[in-house]
Amino acid sequence: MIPIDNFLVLSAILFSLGMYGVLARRNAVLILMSVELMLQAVVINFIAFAVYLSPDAFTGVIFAVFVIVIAAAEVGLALGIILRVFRNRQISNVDEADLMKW
Amino acid sequence: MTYEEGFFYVIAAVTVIGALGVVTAKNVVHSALFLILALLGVAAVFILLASEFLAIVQVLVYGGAVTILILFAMMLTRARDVEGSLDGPQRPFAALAAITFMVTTILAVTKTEWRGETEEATVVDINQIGDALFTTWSVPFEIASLVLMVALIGAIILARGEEGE
Amino acid sequence: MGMEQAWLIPAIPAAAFVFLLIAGPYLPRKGDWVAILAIGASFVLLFPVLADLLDKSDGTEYVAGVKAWEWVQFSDFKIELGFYVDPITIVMLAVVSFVALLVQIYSVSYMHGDSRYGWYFTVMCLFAASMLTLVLANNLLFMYAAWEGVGFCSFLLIGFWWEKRSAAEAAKKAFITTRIGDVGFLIGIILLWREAGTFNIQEIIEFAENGGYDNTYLTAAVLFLFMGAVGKSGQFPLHVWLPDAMEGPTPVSALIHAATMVVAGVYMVARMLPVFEAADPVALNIVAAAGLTTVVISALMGLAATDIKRVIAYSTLNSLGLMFVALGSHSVTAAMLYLFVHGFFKALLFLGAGSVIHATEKQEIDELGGLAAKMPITAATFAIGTGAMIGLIPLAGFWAKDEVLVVADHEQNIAAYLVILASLFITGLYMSRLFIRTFLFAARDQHAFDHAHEGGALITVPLFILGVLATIGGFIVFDEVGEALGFAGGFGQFVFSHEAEEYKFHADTAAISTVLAAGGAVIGWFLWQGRAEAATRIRETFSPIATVLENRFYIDSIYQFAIDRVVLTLGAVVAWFDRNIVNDTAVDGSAGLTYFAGFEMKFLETGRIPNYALAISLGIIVLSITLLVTQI
Amino acid sequence: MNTASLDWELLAPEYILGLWAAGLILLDLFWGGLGKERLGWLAAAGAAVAGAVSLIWVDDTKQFGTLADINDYTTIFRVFFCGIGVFICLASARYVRDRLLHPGEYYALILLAIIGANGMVAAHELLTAYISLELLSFSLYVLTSYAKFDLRSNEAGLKYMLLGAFSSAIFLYGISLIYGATGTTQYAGISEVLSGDISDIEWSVYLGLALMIGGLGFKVAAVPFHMYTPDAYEGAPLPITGYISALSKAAATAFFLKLFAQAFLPLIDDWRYFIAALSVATMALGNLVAIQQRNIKRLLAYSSIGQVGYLLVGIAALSPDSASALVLHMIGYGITNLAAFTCIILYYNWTGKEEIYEYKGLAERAPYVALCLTIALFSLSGMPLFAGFATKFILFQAAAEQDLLWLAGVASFFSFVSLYYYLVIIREMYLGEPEEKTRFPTPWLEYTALTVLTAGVFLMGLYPKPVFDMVEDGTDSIFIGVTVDADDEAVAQRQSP
Amino acid sequence: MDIVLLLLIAIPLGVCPLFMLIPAQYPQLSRYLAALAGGSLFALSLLVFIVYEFDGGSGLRYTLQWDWLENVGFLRDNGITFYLGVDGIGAPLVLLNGVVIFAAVFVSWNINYRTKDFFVLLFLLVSGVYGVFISQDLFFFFFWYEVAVLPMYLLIAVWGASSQFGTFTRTKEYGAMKLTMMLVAGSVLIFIGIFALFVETGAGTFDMTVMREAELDEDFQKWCFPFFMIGFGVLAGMWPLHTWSPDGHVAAPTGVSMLHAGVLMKLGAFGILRVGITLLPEGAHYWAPVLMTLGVTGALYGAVSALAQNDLKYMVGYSSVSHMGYVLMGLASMNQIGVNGAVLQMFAHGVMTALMFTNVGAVYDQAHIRDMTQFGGLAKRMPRHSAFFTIAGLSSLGLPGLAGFVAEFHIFVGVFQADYWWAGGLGILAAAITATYILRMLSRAYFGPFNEKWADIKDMRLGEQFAAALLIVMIVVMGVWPDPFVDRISATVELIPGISA
Repeated sequence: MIPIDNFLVLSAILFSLGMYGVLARRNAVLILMSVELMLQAVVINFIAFAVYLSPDAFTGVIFAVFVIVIAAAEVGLALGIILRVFRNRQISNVDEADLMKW
Repeated sequence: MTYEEGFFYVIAAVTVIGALGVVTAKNVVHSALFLILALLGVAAVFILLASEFLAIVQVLVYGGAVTILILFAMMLTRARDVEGSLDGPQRPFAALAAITFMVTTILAVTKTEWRGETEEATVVDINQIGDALFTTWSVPFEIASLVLMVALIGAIILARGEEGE
Repeated sequence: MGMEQAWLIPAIPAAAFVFLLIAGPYLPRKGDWVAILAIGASFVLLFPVLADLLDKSDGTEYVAGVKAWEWVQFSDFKIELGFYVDPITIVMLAVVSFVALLVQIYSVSYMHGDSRYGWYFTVMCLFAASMLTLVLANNLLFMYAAWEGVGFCSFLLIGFWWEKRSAAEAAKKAFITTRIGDVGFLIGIILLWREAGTFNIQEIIEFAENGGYDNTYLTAAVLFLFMGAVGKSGQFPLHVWLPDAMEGPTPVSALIHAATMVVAGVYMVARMLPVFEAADPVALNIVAAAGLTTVVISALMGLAATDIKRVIAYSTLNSLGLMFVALGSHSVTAAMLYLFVHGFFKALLFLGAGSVIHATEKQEIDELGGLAAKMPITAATFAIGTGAMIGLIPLAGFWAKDEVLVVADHEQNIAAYLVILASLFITGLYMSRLFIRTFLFAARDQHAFDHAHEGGALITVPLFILGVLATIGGFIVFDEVGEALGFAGGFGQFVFSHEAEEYKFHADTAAISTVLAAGGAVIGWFLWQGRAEAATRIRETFSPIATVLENRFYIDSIYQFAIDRVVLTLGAVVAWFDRNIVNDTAVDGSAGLTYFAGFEMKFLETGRIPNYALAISLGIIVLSITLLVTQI
Repeated sequence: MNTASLDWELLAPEYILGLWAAGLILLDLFWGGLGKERLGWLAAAGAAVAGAVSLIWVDDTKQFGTLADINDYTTIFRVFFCGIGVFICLASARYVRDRLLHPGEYYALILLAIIGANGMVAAHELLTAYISLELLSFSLYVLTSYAKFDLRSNEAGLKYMLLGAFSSAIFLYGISLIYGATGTTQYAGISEVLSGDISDIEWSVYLGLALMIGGLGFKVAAVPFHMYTPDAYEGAPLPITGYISALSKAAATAFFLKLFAQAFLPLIDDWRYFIAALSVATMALGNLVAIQQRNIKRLLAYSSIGQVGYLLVGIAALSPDSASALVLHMIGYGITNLAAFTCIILYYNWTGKEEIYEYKGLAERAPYVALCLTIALFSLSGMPLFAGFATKFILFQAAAEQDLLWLAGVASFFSFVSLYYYLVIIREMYLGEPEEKTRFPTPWLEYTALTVLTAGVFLMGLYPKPVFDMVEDGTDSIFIGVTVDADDEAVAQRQSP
Repeated sequence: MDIVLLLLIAIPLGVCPLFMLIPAQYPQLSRYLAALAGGSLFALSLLVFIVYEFDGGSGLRYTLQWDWLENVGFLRDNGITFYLGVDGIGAPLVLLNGVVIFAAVFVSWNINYRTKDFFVLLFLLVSGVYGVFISQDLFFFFFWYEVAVLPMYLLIAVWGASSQFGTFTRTKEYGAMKLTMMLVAGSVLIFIGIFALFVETGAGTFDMTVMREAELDEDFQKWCFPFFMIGFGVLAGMWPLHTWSPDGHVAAPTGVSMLHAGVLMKLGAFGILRVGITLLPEGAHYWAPVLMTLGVTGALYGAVSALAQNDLKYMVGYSSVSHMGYVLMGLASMNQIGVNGAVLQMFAHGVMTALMFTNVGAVYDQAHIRDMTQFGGLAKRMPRHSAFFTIAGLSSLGLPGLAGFVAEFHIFVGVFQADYWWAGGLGILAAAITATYILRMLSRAYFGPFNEKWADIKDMRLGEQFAAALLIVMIVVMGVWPDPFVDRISATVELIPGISA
């Protein structure tokens, strides 16, 4: 009943918002959260395609599962690194982490 | 507008508001709370897509583990205490880039005539998914487990304090 | 032994050169005897060759002897090492080998004790070889090679005492000046080759006479050839090197810068005269004009020169000018006759001057005087030489000059004739001055005078021989003399360009020239007798003119200026341009630009994650939009 | 389908690597007396064993389920990646002993990264490829920030990680669009769809393609997706810098190549010039900015960006000929790069210095290392006798064959520019006055490894025929059945194993 | 005899590892080994030159062809072969290389700093040069071409010397870097040319003997030829891309300058001939006037620049630019005589410029300056040195009987034959200017009163004298008896398409 386009547009909006977040935010954790939003958009896409277009193969759903897994792992690892940086330098704003440049 | 459609718009609106909140809130904790909202919204979208299983996974993994992890991290990095704006100086460019990208993408997905589009979301049998994960997709599954292991090792090694620290 | 073997004549000194170069320092007397023997052998070999030539000829037409080896050959391009003998060659060979022999003998005494005694004879051998090759060469390229060879020897010998700055500079000047003429010579050779497809002189002459060349083309080509002659024979405007060349040892001046090398230009034009004639008449007019100009300016400059050798050098220029006038008047005979006798009396003058220098170690005539008392033989022979140069009858010079005057009268307009006559007078003037100031009246430098003495036999005997030849050499113009010597007739029947010439005595011409020349000498006597008060007064009266003359018409100065200010400045400008524009601006500049681009670009890398992410986003946005726009 | 029908033994090398990694962690945990160095050698042995086992499938063509091929292409890269692992482990041994904590995990991660790299190359399906790519990336994120107390290492890890996540989201979005448009994640299936009329789905296809190029561009470090590279290289522990530049780059390029050769070849006329443009930008920026660098790791980072530009030339000119040339160049580049990094690691182990001016007088103090580094740098700049010349020549010629002469020209030009900054290093080594004259001690194991690598550089430069023949077998196998006129039978055959 | 060409490459490459095995504390051993290797190279080169005989066909002798890569990638049968062979043009140049390396070894006898490393690089350079002269495969031609450039940077930067010229300084690093970068920049163009050429011939092989059979489109030839002309032109010192040459020579140690000006610059001209003109004859015809103009400009410009130099090496460096200008003129004449002359000039300039650098090195080693105005009358204390220098100078200014004349003469004749009147005239004028700067130098530094400042200067070392004598023998032999050279060269030149008789 709901056309697939609705989901895809929602996903596009989510993805773009995530992208905005990554570009605009300067706190590392917030950037990570924005990336999560982008991944959510990807998952929506995959599921929508799977259930609307090729339900017999459902590769999309499998993909979605894996994306969620990877996303979770990503958060874990990223937070580890963020924490490390914070412990070493007491910063959590990424634009202060510019020891290396040029 | 059908009933379902109306329902979708509501959920979509909630999700988008959540997402907007994540990227615009002036307070990190608010951001995190908005994230929960957005994630729940997405979970609801999954239900609309007839994937209840994934919705549950979503709620458990994200709504539970990930957000709590994030909140912990915020606490540990004392993110709230950081002075100044949460947004960097390139926000206008970011907005411009995001809007351009959004327009492009929306245009692209709506212009596309999807092949074999069904009227309605088809329910994918959860047993099939389970089967497939352990047969056809067993190798990715194993690799995913390795990815998790790597993340685990990495997080532990990096985050844990060493002697003398 | 015959004309076929004429190649031996230069080959022997060449072999001697190589031998001396390697073994010279280890030989007794540094090997001077090797050099003398070699050139002596060349001289002796001349006779069988001459005999062969006369044998094979009928007295009106001379058969040429040819011998050639291939040097370079591919496709239809051929360069030969070829030898060619004809009467002109023989005359030239005789002068060269004979004067060279005498000069070598003279040098044994003159150069005695010099630190580079052996080297002197080594180079003299090389010179003899090159000069004889030049004479015998059957093709222009081979001639050019020898031409450069003698130029190089001249360079070495002018700069023989290179520790003297002036000698080193003079050597450089001589080489470079003649080299400028050689540029034209080489261009001329190539131009002639380009149409004829050969370097062989006889073939080129034939080709030219058959009208193979375009007239303008040929004129240009021969004028380029003539440039070579101008440089080598010191014609205006490339005459400047010859007076300076007197920095070399005097025997060298006698041999190279009087008797042989400097007349190579005359010889070359004489050989090529048919080609010149085939070209537009303007070509030979230019030859004559160059000769005339040289005659005039050299005579005037000779008036002002005070160095004994330089005065003689100017007289050489004068003589060379006359030879070119003769050639410009289509007369090989006159030119070659003058060349022949000039070789003797000019060598005599130089060797005499050498004797004076050897005895007094002075060269400035103002510091000499009265030497006749101390050096009678030198004085006597020098007087003969002077007379021959002035053209007093019956000395050798007279007959030759007479010939030139006749042909000039015949071929050139009256102005040219008058100019030559005027030059005779001036020659009489300055040559008598030379003799008077050197040998007569009171010595001006008593110390030098006291030490002066006649040289040994090695010096006086060559003087004596040359003196005799300078006296009687001119008589070969007479048929009787020629027949007596075994020739078909007089000089004119042996050496000629178109048809044999019978000598005719032109009484009017002879009278005018004799009067003028003798008049010059007599006036000279009055001017420079005693303490030369008359001359000094004249000098003061016409001091601006004298200054001009003493400065050699400022030609050298102008050249010097051109070299210092124009050529070297051009060099400096080009070098500056190369360093600052081509290198520092263009090459380093483009390198710098690249470097700068990198410098600017590196600031893209800000070190901040949001910037990096923005770059990625922009990347995909641009990529997506262009891909979509261009492909859909 | 059930698991028994899968040929698990085809994945033996990966299992060996995985188990070996686990073993290393346990060994480190329970037998601390083993010594950090020996652990490195053990890890190297593990990689070597895995590489050796891979050789079983030489000249074989097998399918692993619907996910991966085990064919010559895979084998070549398995061996190559394992080889990289061997040399990095050997080169790491002293470095890890002196400067890092937790060696067991370090080496385990190195081995796990190889699994990821293998997976990327072997997969003929996007999901597997993606997961493998994440495995590789995650391992490298951790390894990059492994020097816990080194601020630059942390920062590098942070940048690498966040941007990596961002780019993988973009990549995934691209995959999802392609998946939506074609209905499959199999390369062959995508290719089949794309060879037909795609006017209905072209919007999504092109957008998806652009996003995938962006994502892959990040992994290979193509401009403008390269920004993290210099920082990650500079910050990472030295052996890991070498590892990233060799392994990650090679794996991503091989994946790029296989994906575009098998899935997107039908659209080659559409994307060729975009890749070419990326290539030009990459070469230009990498080489020009490298001139400005003062830190040798950062310089090599930019130089590796420049090198990516050359690799992209091969992809822009995609054809069986240029694919083999590309792989040949990649292998030559990898070996050369390893040699260079081994030298730099050796010097760092001795002195702890990594600024270029600090290399002064190396030729006095360690002539052999200076020589090898010189050879490696000359090879990188494309000088003959060494790998760089022959492989670059063949690669660029292959591009010219595909009507990309201008691109080959641009590439040649920038490879000329690159010579400058390599010469600057060489100048320091040979012209600088050393601070002290003493010779450094000779670590034989590292010297042996260096010798082997240098010999490899010469071999690739002087007689690349054996390698080239093998590489061509490999690249031929990725082109089977996937041409612009897709051979339906072959595609069908591949889809139903 | 079949392996003689292989040996020419194998010996210099083979001694490199041998040098490395010699412990650094025995530099004398390195020198002996270098002398041995140089001597055997000289002997082999002489052998190749002497026994070479044009025997019809392509004139290639002692060929050796090994497959290197074939039927792989874009390559077909005989795709890239290790194809050696010497023809009439290659033979004299092989000899040239043999002579110059042999001489250079002796001149480099007094290198004390890292002796063995020096010889390793020197022989690497030599192997590259040999490779270019005898490779018949375009890939390997270029391969060796780059090998020859490869060691230059270190040779100059490590063993060279920086100079201060009052108003400006030229460091050895600068000279070395500029030289290397400019030469490699030229290679970029050659690279592109080769890519295009290979694609256009479509034969799937780099074998030049096959490639020259291909009938190439005229438009293609027209746009492709400049890549080779300029690319190789850089190494040939073509104006205005010559500036690496004087600065490079000033910075380089003597032995390297010798090889560099003596043989390396010839590679450029050889490349234009072997690749550009042979494979793209119509293109060459089209561009010949441009090449001629650049050649003449270089000849005059180099000569005039040399006139203003006080530094001996700069003077010799600019004279090289000038003389290489003649070579380009000869090539641009596109007729047999001119091209013959160009090859002869390559040989002649090679030996005489090597001789000049030997001499400059001999005086610089003792005086540590090269400013000719600071000397004076050196001939007094260094008679042999002065004689050698004079001979080199005379050959340079084209004195008959020495090598330079034979070559220049052919070139001028060829140029006139090709109707470039102005070029021929200006070229001959440049020869006169050459005389001017050579004599200026001799007169300033060697003649005139002796400058007592150099009272304890000595004549050349014995090794240098030997080297100089060797080179002079070559100069004189070619000057007096050019037939063996002309024979070999002309037969091959005749076969080059586009060269008129």
